[in-house]
Amino acid sequence: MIDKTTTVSKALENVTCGMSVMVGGFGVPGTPFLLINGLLGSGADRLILIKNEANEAGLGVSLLLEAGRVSRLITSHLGLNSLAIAMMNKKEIEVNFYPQGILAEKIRAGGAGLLAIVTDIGINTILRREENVVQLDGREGMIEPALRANIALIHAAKADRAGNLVYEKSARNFNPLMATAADLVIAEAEEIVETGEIPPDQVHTPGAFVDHVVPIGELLPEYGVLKHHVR
Amino acid sequence: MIDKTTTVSKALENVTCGMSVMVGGFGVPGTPFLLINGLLGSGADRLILIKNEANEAGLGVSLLLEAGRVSRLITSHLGLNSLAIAMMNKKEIEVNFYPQGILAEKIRAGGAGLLAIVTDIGINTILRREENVVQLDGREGMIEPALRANIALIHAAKADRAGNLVYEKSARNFNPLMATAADLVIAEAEEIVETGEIPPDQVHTPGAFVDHVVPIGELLPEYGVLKHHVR
Amino acid sequence: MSVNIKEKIARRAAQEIRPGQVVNLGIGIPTLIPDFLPPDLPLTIHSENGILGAGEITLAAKADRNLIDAGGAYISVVPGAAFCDSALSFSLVRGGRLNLAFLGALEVSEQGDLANWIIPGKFAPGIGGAMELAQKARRLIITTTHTTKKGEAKILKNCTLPLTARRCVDMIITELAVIKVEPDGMVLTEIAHETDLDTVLRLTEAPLEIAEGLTTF
Amino acid sequence: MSVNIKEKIARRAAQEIRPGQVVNLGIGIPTLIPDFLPPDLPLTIHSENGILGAGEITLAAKADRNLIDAGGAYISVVPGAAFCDSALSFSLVRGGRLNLAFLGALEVSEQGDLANWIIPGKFAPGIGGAMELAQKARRLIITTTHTTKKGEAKILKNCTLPLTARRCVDMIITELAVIKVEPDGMVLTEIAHETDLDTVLRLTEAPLEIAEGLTTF
Repeated sequence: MIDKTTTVSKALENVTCGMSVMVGGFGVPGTPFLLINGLLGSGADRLILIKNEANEAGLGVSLLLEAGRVSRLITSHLGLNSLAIAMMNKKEIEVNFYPQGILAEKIRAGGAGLLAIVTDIGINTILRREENVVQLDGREGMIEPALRANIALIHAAKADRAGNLVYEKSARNFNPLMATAADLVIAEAEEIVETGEIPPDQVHTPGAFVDHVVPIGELLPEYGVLKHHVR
Repeated sequence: MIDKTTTVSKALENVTCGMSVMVGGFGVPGTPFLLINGLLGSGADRLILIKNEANEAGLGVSLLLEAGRVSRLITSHLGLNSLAIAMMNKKEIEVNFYPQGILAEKIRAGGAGLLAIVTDIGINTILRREENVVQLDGREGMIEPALRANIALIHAAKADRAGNLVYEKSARNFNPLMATAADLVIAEAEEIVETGEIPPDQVHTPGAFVDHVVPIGELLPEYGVLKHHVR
Repeated sequence: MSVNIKEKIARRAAQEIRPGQVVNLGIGIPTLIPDFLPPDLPLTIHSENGILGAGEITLAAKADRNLIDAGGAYISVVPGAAFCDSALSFSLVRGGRLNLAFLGALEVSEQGDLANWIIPGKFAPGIGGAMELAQKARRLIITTTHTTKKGEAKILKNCTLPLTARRCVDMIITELAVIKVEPDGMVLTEIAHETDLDTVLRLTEAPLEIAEGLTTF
Repeated sequence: MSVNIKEKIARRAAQEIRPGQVVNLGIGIPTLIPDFLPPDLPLTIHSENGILGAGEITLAAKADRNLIDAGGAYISVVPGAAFCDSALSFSLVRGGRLNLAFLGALEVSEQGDLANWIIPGKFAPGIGGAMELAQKARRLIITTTHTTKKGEAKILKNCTLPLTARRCVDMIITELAVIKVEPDGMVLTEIAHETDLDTVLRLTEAPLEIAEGLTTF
């Protein structure tokens, strides 16, 4: 039987400086804190980081930013991380913003082996890039190139040893997209089950997309409810 | 509570001649035979039919072809329907072939509100269309416009009254894609459950994409195992 | 902004939701709208992070670490909810299945242009879902204070800030007025009973046609 | 084509599968490959209609009306299988996660061009998954009879039929020979013990370099 379970350090042993890294999650749900800690510990820098947002100061991928490991951030919104915005304004990191769903589509297109998508989102705004505009049936669209990365770090609620993944509630978000769009796909999972235990109709990401599965074990405090977000 | 369950005739009452119709299914699994029978009974003709294949002679969408209701067929492969091939060769229907995964992506792009995808599939073959070729980072790709339809006919194993759908095994195929890509989405379901009974993480197509749900009731013989495909 | 003002806007906004609609509630004032809906109104609340059927904001004791809305608040879901990935979540928006979205605004123009995502040099947190919601929701209602904190008009002849989307706004609901954006300009259809016509016109830069059946709210 | 010939090709093809690979078996000869694999070889069989972990072709009594492979045969799935939609199924192929695909051929050229989907005016059933499998599988092995039914060469200097994909073939396995397609041409690495070198060269139009360690199979 295929067994893709391994340790954080084994899974990350080929990470090097300058790599592009996709990280799942939208806020805390779906953010792979254990793998991010591992990436921090690897010492790799000049990373190109692709994530919906930059978590919050002191948490998750923000730790990579704060440690000076990220040269470029491809993202959608930094509204909850004033520290990341300050680093952007001081030009300590380069930030590329995309509309959230277009960022998702660019990543998905990378995973789907497409070269690009064509969208009209932002076409009448400062996002317009004349060199990317094409006419289709009398409508204007912009060519948005697909996005892939060297590595994807994924958080799953459950995994089997063959790498089949199941996500929970709003922790799904970018994870299944990124799990298709990197050369090396590493998933951490809260629960590891034997291969065959996940009903095949309920698999969110088939194991064929996943290279390594890292059991999380006991959850770190980062995975918990953020008290300051509770009413 | 939202209740989208209705009858075949109610669901299809606004179907008119000349409409474009997407039909789910890959072979028998996932083909909505009950809705196809309803469409046949509606008398609508000059239809533009979008389906992975044309089923087999005497079965499913082939009945629409045989009754002269289809003017154009957008598909991937007709290898199991010699009758459809004969109609194509006699120019009784116009057929547009796409690589199977590109057909899936065109439909998905339609559902995702994209204008097009850019792909290199078939770029060095007779599918190449010089006017669609673009250069991206030194690679050649072809712009393939998104595909939408007036109506999508979907087959699900299970639906709740709010229209959430679950597919079974290889009957999923094109159904979840088409369920996003038409102005009117009609799903037939083998089993109807109360809203709330399908775990939210196990929904394949959220009800927000679905307009009507038609209970199939007792399965027609068409849904069964095709004896001539059994070893 | 006082709680009263927010609640007045949210209460009026709630009346725009029709049974069975799929609705996105932006951050800020729109998150208060559910408090003013009839309890049995069937609707599906969409949250960009992959939720169809979002429910109420939960108390601390019930917060689920895996269940937040796009604004970061811990929420519940309603029976019949479905979770999906970020691609399908925005397919719903761009594909035309979102009946109604509520968003805040920095500026709205007479033609219905919206600016709400960037003040160059001052405020540039990113784009998030705003552009897609603004450009692709079948109906877009802006819920906002009528003026800036400094008392300057937000409803302008032309936007001065970079746009979120062009000609996207269908209606504006403020603490002072309800304004419809028609193809040939803005129509004032309701004014708050706490104010008067002169005040509304003075605090609105864009020209307003006054509806024949002008009412108060 | 006799059962013996098909089985000989499938038996040799089976040896090309490495443990843990994701493999697509085209229709025809490749569907026989599983019969010749070690029973405990870990691998994931992909079927284009949305299956990862396809198993054996089932007997009539066990046929499941909802479970066929891309060729229409009723099959089982293995433990750890996953179903997906047609978009994700081809994302796997085009995204580079398919390690190995086996396809049949009408013609293969010296450069590894493949023609297998159309004979203009005679045979045009459509494209199916062939173009994507041929163009994007990390490794493509052609399993075919060495010649046409009329005895004409299929392994040519240049294809005469419209291509499925250009420079896509890595290896050809026939009942007579195993041929590797290298950047600078074809190398004959194995010949069937039922034949001889002269016969293979006579039935192959493309020039063949003969490998130093030529073996039989």
